[in-house]
Amino acid sequence: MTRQDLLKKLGNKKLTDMFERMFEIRTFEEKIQFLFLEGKMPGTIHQYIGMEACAVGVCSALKEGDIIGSTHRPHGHAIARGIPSREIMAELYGKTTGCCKGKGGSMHIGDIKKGMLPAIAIVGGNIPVVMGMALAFKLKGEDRVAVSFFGDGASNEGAFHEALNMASVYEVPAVFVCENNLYGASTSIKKVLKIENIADRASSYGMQGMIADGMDVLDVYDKASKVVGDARSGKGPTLLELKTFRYCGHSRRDPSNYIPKEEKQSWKKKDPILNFERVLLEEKIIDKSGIKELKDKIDKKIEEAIEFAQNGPEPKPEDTYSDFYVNMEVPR
Amino acid sequence: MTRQDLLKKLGNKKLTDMFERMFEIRTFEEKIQFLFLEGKMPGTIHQYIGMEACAVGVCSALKEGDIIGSTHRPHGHAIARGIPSREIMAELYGKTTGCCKGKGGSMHIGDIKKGMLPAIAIVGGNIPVVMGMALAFKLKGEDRVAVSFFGDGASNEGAFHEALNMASVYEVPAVFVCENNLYGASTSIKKVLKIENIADRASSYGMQGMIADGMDVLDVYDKASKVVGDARSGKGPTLLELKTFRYCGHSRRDPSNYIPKEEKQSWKKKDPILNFERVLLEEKIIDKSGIKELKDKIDKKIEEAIEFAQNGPEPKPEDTYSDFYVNMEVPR
Amino acid sequence: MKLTIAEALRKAIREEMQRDETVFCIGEDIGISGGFGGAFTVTLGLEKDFRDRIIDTPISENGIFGAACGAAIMGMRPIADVQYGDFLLCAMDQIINQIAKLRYMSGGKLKVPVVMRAPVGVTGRGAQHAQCLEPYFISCPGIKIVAPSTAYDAYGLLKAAVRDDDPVLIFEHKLLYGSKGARSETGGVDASSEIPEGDYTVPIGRGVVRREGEDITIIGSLLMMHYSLQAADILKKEGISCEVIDPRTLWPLDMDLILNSVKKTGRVVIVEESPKQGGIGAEISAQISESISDYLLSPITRIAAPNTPAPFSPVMEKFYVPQPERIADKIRNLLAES
Amino acid sequence: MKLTIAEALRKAIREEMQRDETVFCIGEDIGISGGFGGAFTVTLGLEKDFRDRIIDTPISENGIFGAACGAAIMGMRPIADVQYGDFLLCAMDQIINQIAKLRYMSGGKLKVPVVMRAPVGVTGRGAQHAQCLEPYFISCPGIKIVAPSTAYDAYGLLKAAVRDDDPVLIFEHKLLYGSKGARSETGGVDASSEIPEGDYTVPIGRGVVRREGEDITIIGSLLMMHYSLQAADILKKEGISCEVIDPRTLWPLDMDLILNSVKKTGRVVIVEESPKQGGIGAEISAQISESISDYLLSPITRIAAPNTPAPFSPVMEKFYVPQPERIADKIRNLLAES
Ligand SMILES: Cc1ncc(C[n+]2csc(CCOP(=O)(O)OP(=O)(O)O)c2C)c(N)n1
Ligand SMILES: Cc1ncc(C[n+]2csc(CCOP(=O)(O)OP(=O)(O)O)c2C)c(N)n1
Ligand SMILES: [Mg+2]
Ligand SMILES: [Mg+2]
Repeated sequence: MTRQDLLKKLGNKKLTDMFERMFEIRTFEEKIQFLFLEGKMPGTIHQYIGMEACAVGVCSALKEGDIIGSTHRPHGHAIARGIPSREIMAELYGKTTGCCKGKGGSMHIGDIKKGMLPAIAIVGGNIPVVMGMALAFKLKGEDRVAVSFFGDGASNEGAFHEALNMASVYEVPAVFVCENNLYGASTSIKKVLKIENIADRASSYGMQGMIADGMDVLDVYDKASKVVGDARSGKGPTLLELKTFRYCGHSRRDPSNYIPKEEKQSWKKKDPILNFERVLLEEKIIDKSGIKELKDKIDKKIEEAIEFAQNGPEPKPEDTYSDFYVNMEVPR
Repeated sequence: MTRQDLLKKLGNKKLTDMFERMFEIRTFEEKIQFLFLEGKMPGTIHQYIGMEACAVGVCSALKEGDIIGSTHRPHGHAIARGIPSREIMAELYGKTTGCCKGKGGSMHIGDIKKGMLPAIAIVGGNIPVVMGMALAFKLKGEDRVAVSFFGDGASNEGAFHEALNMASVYEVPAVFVCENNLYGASTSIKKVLKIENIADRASSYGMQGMIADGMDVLDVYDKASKVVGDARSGKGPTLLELKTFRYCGHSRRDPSNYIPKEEKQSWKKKDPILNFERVLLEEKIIDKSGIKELKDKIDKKIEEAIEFAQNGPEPKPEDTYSDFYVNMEVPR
Repeated sequence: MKLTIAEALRKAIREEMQRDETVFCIGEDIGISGGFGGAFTVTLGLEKDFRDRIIDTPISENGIFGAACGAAIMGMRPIADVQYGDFLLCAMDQIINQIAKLRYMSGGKLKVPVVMRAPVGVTGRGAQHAQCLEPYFISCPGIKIVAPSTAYDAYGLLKAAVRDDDPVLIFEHKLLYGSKGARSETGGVDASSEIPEGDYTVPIGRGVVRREGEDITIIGSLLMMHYSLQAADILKKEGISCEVIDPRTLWPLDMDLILNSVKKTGRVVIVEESPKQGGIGAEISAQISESISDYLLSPITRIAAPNTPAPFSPVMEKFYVPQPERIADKIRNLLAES
Repeated sequence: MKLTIAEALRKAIREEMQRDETVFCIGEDIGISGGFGGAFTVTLGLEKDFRDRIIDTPISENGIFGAACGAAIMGMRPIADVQYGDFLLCAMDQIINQIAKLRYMSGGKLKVPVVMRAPVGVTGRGAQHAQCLEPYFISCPGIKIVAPSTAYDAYGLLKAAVRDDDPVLIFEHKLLYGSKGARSETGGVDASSEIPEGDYTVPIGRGVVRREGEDITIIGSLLMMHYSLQAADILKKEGISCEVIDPRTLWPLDMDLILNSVKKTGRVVIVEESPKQGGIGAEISAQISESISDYLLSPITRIAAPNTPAPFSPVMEKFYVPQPERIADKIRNLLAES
């Protein structure tokens, strides 16, 4: 689809919503980075800064009943899928008001009722599960699509291989979204992969492969719409690779010294939010004051989320024993 | 290489040796099938009848220090690699004279000193191990090649994926031989694989892929020589697919009713032993009486192997405690 | 109707699939026409009635259990199986990191009603097709584990498992299936039962006293339950009265039943087919110690396989697996010593 | 020279690699310049001296342990690691079906001298980065398991493991590493030691008495060893004298040391960070029962985590992991009761 057609198809409301979501992710991540470094936040965090176009582009192509699976780096996916920031924030603080009641934490953000499996922090681990969700949709004849997000690194796990092959064999309504940010933790994909495009691995499974520019939310949306549509209409699953980059470290206080400065700089020039803002302004979909308003709104929203999280109730120690077996006490 | 060049390169001695090995495998398998069905043999067996050209073609391309890894279906590989039939037979009978002293059994045939890792009966399980062996050769700068045999079914295991990718990344001297006999147990590959050629999966790893006619020992030898040579000379690993077929059931008393009769018949027309015999006769590499002599020799050899196995000493019950930790007793 | 375990499981699966459209089977070689019905004939022929719900898979155990996990979360009731329990080790990530934990991680917002089936037992195939995997899984919170030793229990536990909202792992024993034809096993023990008309379940979490006795309690599951009964027979002739308990559910254990029996007899041996180290016997022993050590007249005793892999040769294998005579011997000694 | 565990391991690895050309490290992110040196800095900088023998891998745990297995059989001495112990579950097939069994299956014709390293501990990351995997592996014949709680032992056990001809699994504790900078851990406990000049090993299979005492024996590894000492400190003020044992090797257990201590004190508690079900405490308890139940003045007692996955929230996590106060409480009660 041409850029103009795409903009028309999406319409002003949806386009500004997408921008808002991307900005919300960025703001959320920047705030918690600060809180984390200040020592106010327990646990560890993996952040999504720089990759916002991926989650928002894909999730904007989904419908209500669809479901996504995510990874150790789930904040962006969760916000894009519509889990309220404050519930995510409260989860990071381990509060009962968190989306997993404090049982999950940063790496397990999700809410099945809102279309997101609790994130699975085992690299590659969500891929077979999402394939199984899509299998359920197919068996039940439901009009739903399942989407698995995972990284370049995950594509070297056996779980990736087994799940994609099965998905293809059963022709389930799934999309496998590989966010290729060029690094798995500190390891450049060049060290661990001898091919250029992970999407090419689709051919091993007789599956459709596709590549989108993960820094361009419109391109991501365009390709995702196509392949989600294919899944929905029974044309089978796709491996969709998004070429992207994370600006932040891999986790916690990682300064990512293993990434050359020039590489970082060159990617920052393609910043997905700045670029999308420029498009929106150029196309007069929103004006400067509209942008400012929107950003202020998000800033306030995240501040409120922090307050909500910090003031939220702590679980009781004995809550450790709840939310376990459905119909049985924890054996002591 | 043309057929004529190939025959010349191999020479009469090696060609008859190859035929002899193939015939030894066939005879061995037919005899134990009988013994097994008579109830004289413990355990379970997976047989290699019909696939003889694969093991012999590949192993004829190896040198002394090279090593092979095998599967639940290892008898053919073991004979082709040069483990004496009688030691294999004795192992099937669980005798101390077996190649694993009765500790292994049919599914774990091997002898590291003779260039064969004890077979690994976990489908796909030997592939990472063989990759590691090749890694050792590379680290040590040894002039050795490691070869993994596995089936079409194994190519759907995560272990296949992880091992082939690592092998390619490290450019280890390995060859991954996929014996595609069209079925994994009772399951046709058409049900579990949406691509025609498993060799095409090599492209996912930036690896060389190659296909040979697994019913034609000369073609197998030709391709295997090429890719073993590549491995040896530092050109990296290859995924070599052999198109083949097993005449027998998957295991034990399996009548393989899941395979259409016509399919069986059409493959039997390509019998690797009959065809190779015809070539040898046509090319006057051996005459009819030579063939007869050789077959009689093998018949006798296998009869002797059976005798050797049946009369061999049983382990003592307490031998259960030996061959375990290198430097420690079994804790009781 | 007298059925073997393989037949009882098949009947139970068939009925559950009829009763509930969300039940489906997923595994290797389970529904191929002209094939095996899984490694031990349990699903044989079911594909004729439920073509879409008997799902043959590639050889991809981690994929299979992941598929079951995801489908269960989305409202299906999968029955996933491996051909031999040993292959569960290929799927540990999905089983232990995902299936067992996802409900808890979600704060109770989802459930994962997966049924997992795995044949165990040391049966003439060498070290990689011989493991009794129970010890690995009783260390895993979040999974319920059952182990039927009779066809009656197999039917009832399978149904209970399918209807349970938590993940349930069923260990079945190769020598107890009573599989027939090309898939029959040498050394098999008759575990068939009269299966009553109509539907029933065997409750998860409840053991059963297989034989009442006074002098000592023997605890054993699966094949070891049968061998324990045989040992009890031997000892009966010598005037020793054994109570035999079949835990049936391995986790959570029915400790009330066990403790009451041991309180009564004052002595207990736990029989295991797996190596002694870190087995279920250890857990049962520790729980007995904690609760009723005052009642004990002799040390809690475990009879198990040696702490090695399973050897292939029949001679060594017979030594490896606790035999009825060995169980009887040990009990004789225990009673003589104290 | 006073070193943290991370530093002591690094020094030991460096020296072993210098001593023996067949030693190499294989794992994720272990030798990237500008990177982490593995998840907890253990291999930091080693790639500068041993470029070919610090092998960074794809994220492929089953592949990593398979590679280590094959290389070991061919005469190398691999040190393979996972970033968190939880990921061992992705490699169970290679570890349990292959590494642990291949020598036995071969009839003793080969050896598999693999060293495996895995960080454990419940440390603020939620259920999938929190498991203490020890319980899964003590059920596996063929592997030796060590668990250093001090830098002194870490150095000595690592060296012993590299030189051992059998597979050795080393569990290390995230809160004991003393990792620095970006990889430091909140809640860490000082486990650093004075490391003497020159080479030494700590023998595999030998535990150590960390503190002598009369009234009760406390057994604990890794972090639980430190918490046990803290509990002993608390109780000392109340006139209760605790003997604290650090098994150091989890399999095979140094039962002589344990039994002698329990014979002396007559009482024992075993402290575990993993859920109680099927843990090492069960095995130790069962062995004590079998051997010296006559000496016991009170029931063998396990203090462990609840039988659930690890919760994320710090409040629940603190409740989940046995704290020194909880250990002391339990001991107080035990002594009061009997
Ligand atoms: C099975 C497993 N192995 C290793 C890890 C540790 N780990 C966490 S994130 C990560 C890198 C993942 O890289 P990639 O898949 O590219 O995702 P990204 O972090 O780049 O988003 C690693 C190695 C893990 N969580 N799970
Ligand atoms: C991990 C694992 N899963 C399943 C099995 C059971 N099994 C043994 S052989 C086999 C089929 C293997 O097919 P393929 O790889 O094509 O080899 P073939 O038997 O055709 O030689 C299966 C499913 C196994 N041994 N290991
Ligand atoms: Mg990445
Ligand atoms: Mg095959």
